[in-house]
Amino acid sequence: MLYVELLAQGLVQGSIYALVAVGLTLVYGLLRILHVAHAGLFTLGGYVGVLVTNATGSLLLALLVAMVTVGIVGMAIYRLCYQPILDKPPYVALIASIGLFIAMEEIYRLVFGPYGISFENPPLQDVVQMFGVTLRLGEVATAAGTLLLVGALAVFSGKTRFGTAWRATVTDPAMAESFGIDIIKVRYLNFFIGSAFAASAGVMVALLNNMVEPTMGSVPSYKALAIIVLRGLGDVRGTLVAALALGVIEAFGTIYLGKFLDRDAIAFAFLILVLMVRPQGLFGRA
Amino acid sequence: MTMLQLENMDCGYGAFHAVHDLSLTIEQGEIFALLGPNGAGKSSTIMSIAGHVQLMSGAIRFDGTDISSLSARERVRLGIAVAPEGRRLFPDLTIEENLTVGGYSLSREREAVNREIVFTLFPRLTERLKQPASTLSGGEQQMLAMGRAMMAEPRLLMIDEVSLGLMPKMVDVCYHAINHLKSQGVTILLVEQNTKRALEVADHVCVLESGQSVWQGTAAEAQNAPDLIEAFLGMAKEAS
Amino acid sequence: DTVKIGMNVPLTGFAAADGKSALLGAELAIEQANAEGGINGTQIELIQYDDLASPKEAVPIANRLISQDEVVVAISGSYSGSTRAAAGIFQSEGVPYVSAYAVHPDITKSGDYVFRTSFVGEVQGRAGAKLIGEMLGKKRVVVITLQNDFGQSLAAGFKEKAADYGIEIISEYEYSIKDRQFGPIVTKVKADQPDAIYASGYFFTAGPLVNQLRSAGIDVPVIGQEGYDSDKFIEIAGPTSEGVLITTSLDRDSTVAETQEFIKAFEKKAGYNADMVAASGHTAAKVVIEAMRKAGTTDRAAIRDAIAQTNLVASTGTISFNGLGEVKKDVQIQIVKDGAWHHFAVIDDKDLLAPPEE
Amino acid sequence: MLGLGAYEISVITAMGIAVIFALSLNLITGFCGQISLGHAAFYGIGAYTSALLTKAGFPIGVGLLGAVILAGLVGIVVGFASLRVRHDFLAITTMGVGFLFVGITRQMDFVGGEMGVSGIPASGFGKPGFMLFVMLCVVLTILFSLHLKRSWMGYSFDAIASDEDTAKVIGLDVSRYKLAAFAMGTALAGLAGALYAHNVRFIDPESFGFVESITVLAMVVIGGIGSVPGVIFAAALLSVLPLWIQFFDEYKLLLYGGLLFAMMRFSPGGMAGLARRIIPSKAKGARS
Amino acid sequence: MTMLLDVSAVTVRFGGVTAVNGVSFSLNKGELLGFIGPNGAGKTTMMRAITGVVTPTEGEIRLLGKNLTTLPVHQRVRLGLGFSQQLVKPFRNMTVLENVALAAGARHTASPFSALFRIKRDREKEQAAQLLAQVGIADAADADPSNLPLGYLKRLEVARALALKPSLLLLDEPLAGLNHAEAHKLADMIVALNRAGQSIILIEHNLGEVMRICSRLIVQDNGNKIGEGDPETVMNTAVVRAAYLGEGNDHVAA
Ligand SMILES: Nc1ncnc2c1ncn2[C@@H]1O[C@H](COP(=O)(O)OP(=O)(O)OP(=O)(O)O)[C@@H](O)[C@H]1O
Ligand SMILES: Nc1ncnc2c1ncn2[C@@H]1O[C@H](COP(=O)(O)OP(=O)(O)OP(=O)(O)O)[C@@H](O)[C@H]1O
Ligand SMILES: [Mg+2]
Ligand SMILES: [Mg+2]
Repeated sequence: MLYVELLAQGLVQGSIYALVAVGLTLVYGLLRILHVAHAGLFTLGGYVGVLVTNATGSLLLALLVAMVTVGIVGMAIYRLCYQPILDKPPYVALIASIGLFIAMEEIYRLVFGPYGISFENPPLQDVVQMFGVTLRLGEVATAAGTLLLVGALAVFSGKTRFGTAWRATVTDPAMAESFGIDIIKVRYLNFFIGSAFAASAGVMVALLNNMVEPTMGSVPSYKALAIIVLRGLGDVRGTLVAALALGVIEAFGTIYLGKFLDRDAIAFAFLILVLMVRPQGLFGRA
Repeated sequence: MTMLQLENMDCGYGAFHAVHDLSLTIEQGEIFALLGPNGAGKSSTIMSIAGHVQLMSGAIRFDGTDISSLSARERVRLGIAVAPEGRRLFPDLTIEENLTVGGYSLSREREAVNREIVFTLFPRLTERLKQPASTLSGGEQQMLAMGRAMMAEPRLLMIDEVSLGLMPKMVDVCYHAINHLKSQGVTILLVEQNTKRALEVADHVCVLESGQSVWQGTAAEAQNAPDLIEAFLGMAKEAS
Repeated sequence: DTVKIGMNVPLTGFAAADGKSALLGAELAIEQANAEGGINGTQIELIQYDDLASPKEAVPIANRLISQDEVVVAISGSYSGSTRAAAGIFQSEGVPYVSAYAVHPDITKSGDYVFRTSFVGEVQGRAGAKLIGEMLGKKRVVVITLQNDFGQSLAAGFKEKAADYGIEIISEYEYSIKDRQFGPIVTKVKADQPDAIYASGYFFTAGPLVNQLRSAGIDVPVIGQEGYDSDKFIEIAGPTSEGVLITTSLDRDSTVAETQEFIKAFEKKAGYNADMVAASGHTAAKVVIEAMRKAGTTDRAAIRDAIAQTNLVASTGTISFNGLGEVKKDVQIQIVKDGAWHHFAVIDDKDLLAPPEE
Repeated sequence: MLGLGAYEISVITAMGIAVIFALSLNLITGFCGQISLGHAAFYGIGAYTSALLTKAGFPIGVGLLGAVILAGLVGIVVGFASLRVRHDFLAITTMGVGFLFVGITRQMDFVGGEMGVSGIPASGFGKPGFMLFVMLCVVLTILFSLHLKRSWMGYSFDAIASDEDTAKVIGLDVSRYKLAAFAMGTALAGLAGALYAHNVRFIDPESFGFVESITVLAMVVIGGIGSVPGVIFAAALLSVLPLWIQFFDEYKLLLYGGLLFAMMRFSPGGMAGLARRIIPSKAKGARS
Repeated sequence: MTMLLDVSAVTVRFGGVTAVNGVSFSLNKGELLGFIGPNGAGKTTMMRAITGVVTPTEGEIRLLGKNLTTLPVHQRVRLGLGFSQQLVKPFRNMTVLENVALAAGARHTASPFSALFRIKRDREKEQAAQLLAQVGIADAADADPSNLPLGYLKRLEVARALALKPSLLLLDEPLAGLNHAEAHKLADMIVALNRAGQSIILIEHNLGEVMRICSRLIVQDNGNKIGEGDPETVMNTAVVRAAYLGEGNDHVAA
């Protein structure tokens, strides 16, 4: 029973990682940018979610507003920050992204205060019993929402012509354009979807913690980087599986290995182990 | 009827001019060959027409309208497609997916029709539908590059280095495909190192050297101008 | 002409929230003192630098305060790492240095010029053991420890005295300061079925932790420490914060005029309710001001001696120091009742609370 | 001494240490093209080694030597990882190494655990003396970097940084070169870490975390990856920037982040690239 | 005559595709061997098996009697293999001259340790300049390879391979992308090299040049060796003509 509950907890945590990592995968896949500032968008999603819920009382509306506004901010970041340096080596964008992330955190601190903000009436706090496991409604919603969003995206990217166009844009944007693919649109849409996903994760974390802080993006920022590498050059589904796996490993790890390694170290020990055995990642081609 | 007209075109990279003051006219439905030694600017000319190399001055007219301000994507919608130098396939995509991208600007129905045409011309491709393009042999890649360009149903098809890396039989296959396209009314601009072969199929020829046009005329005239061939194309008499 | 007090405090980065409170607390003490005529007629000036709570930054800052700004004394409104690094420099240059709320045990070991106005972790840990084992009478306890110097020293103190109060520690878990999701730990604690939970943390970790423990149906007492001590904790944990007990230094229901005045004045200055860090910043500043007044000179050695002799009523209680420079004061126990911190009890057991002498 | 106050001395010392640290990463990332997001781990290994050795009574020379050796040895082990994974995968793997270092030191009581190590002996040269010693190390590190860049090793690194597979085709034992880069770079980071330990005299795991790894990478990239003068300048500047912009108060970190971003956005070649644009005549002859 | 290279029963499979199927051949010192075959016949794959980029599923490869089959690429190069690849890959952070000079300095770079203590590279630069002149791209010595046309890069590859002073030089389609005159010139250069004692395997589709310069041919089709011998005889066998020139069963749609 304990194991089942731990598994459930791991899956909930893994869902959050998945939502953040999927967006990062999209950006990394398309532009080979380690988009650390993605975590800043996650935080922004949390802030918008809490503020709108507090103002209107509707969590669903807040989620929608957060996804749309953050999606737009994501597109703006692409346009203003990354587009001009796309042809530069990857570490240029990496450092730019880190600088951006630091600046974003500081802006949140200056605008929303250093203590963070909480829901006035935290929604979805009820407890439900499912298959003998006790979960908060918020946790159930998180897991279900993730499956829905990521599942939809997996179908969209795997089964559609747009998905193929997206992958063509990945390796040779100029040629893709030469066959009628609107690469500008692909990139904007890419950032919109990725950022909106991060925002939804931010709202869900806000819900689970009843708190949004300026620095809450730091953990997802590097965990998500680990996940997109774990998954190798697979697809959206691969990211989901890797994220859930990491969530579960952390859940068991904190209980049974917590004395030797902290949570981050457990996650990265797992990552290194996998990469040493399979340098191309869990699902990558040799 | 004139399909493509370059007027005093200059194009290049950054401050470097790869092509100077090039003017030429390509008629609807003909095969036009662009010849010249390495570094003459043939590829640059093609990529400039496709919208990838920066135009510095002059104009590119397609069907009489200046397209120099259009993006590469808009040009393919007008019916200009390219099988570029180095093939530039999408390496992680399979043969099938590369063709899908080729027909991206068309409806699914047209895409399916074109796919059949490509498969008839290059049956070899059907054997390896799920193989990533990066693992194809050189010749297979060339077929795919041509097939991909044909998927776009171009009115003007530009092919850079048609026979590069192809065995004689494959060269025949490719030229057969080119003739087939011509019979369908497609205009073709090709770059070729195999001068003899090019002169056999082409209607008009332009010889470039160091970024400048040094000779233009019909293929027949070119074949009868041994000086020209000696001087710029280096086609020795005994070479086959 | 003014008398200068130096301060290193994190104003940006992850520790900025605490840094801000500590700075406002210290500023308040100085404003109050200046209104009363400063130090024997001379106004006091506070010179503060942002140390990002990083030891690396603290070293040049300490040197700058001493050699360029020529401060007479200094206080730390920062965390352990930077305070520990700066303490060595203040000690070697002979400048009195008072730490407001950093918990690392080695800080005062830097030497005789370094003092601390807050409890070392061990002392609070021991008080927690007494609270659970004796005052609440709970015996089967789960310990949840924050992985940093604060959590580690609290746990050490708690374990040291646990047996004395008949407490059995049935299991122990650790978490990192970045964690907000405690699902796995909560699940395991539920299976452990303890009588009480001793959990170290700060309001931003403890808020989610308590909320998640309660949501999972665990309703045994949760005992925390001064890290919880902020209205923010109640805001985050919401109604589930009711009944949580902490050991701390600020008694909001105190009848002592000094404490009540501070609480009111701070709220007026800062625009939010006082917390433990704010009170600690205020206390540390007040200690050095009083000592300067008493010493009546800017001679640093004399001021050091005066600090060592401190016997002062401050917002966090009656302050005096032992030979090592550790504070001697009572431990306040606060409880969340009706959405606010309130008095629950005081522990004044001198032996139990005796800070380390070396 | 030298007319410098204690503050200036501590600033110069900190700058010097940062320069050594940044140049050490420049060997790996700048010269050999192997990106690392966990370089602070080796800085930490050096710091802990020297701190513990000197606390145990060994002279500082032994401490520094031990730091260099141990950091270099662990560096070789991590270098083996670089033989398995490449590019961004390597970046994330090294990032993982950084987290493992912090996670493990936190839980190891004999190196102080969460409490870190305090009371680390000072150098014994006095503050000005220590500053001069650090400067000596800086000069030696710079000379070594410059020499390396001109040597056949640096030449080979250029090839490996450009295209590993082709480097093999011209007969380079890419694995050994990469290991050499890791060994040298991490050993130097160990030296920098040891100097840090004796300067700050208190170390804890957090001081060698992800943020520190990012900071040093930022120094290298902002300086202009592979450019020795650029990296020196960037390291000196960025290491003291937070102190110099104190008057920006609350906005300090915002400004810092903004600067990192703006530098990359508007001068992707870093300071070296910027300098090259301003003084174009210097463009050639950067190599050879 | 000494046997330089001995390939015995080499098979290479990629998943379901058998790119090379039990091919054996050998090469004597001083030979210029043409390796031809239709597109997709497995020529490049065979060459990769020799150079060590792919590992044969079965079979053995020996150079001067030494078994290469399990050695990494760089060791094979040190043992005397030099090759120019079908897809050109210059070092883009160096000039053309530096690309070649680095290869010419192979003795300095054998071990990282000794490489650290050597600086002078004048001699290597001189050699590189000579080689560039030899392949006819001396004018591009100081150019950035990224800005060069394919024809130049092809020759850069050859020059870089020659700089290693290999005992066996493998060339994968060096003439592709060159016009007749240039191809002719480069082919002449290959012959000159061979006359000077260089052993060479040449993969090439330019049959005219191959027939002109090679002393012996091997024909591969669909992974199998289908012909071997002097050019005239080989090209006249029916099976070769069918596979290579498309005579007989022409399956091209009319
Ligand atoms: N990306 C580039 N950047 C800068 N210069 C370039 C670039 N590509 C080509 N050039 C230069 O432009 C000129 C013309 O090159 P182009 O590739 O058009 O010649 P080409 O006739 O196609 O030659 P080839 O037969 O070798 O393919 C050459 O001098 C070449 O160096
Ligand atoms: N990694 C791989 N995975 C699957 N198939 C492969 C792989 N590499 C090569 N092949 C296949 O093996 C066959 C032989 O390829 P190879 O490149 O050796 O041919 P080639 O003789 O050099 O042809 P060309 O003259 O066209 O260059 C081809 O059909 C190719 O598609
Ligand atoms: Mg070309
Ligand atoms: Mg081939």
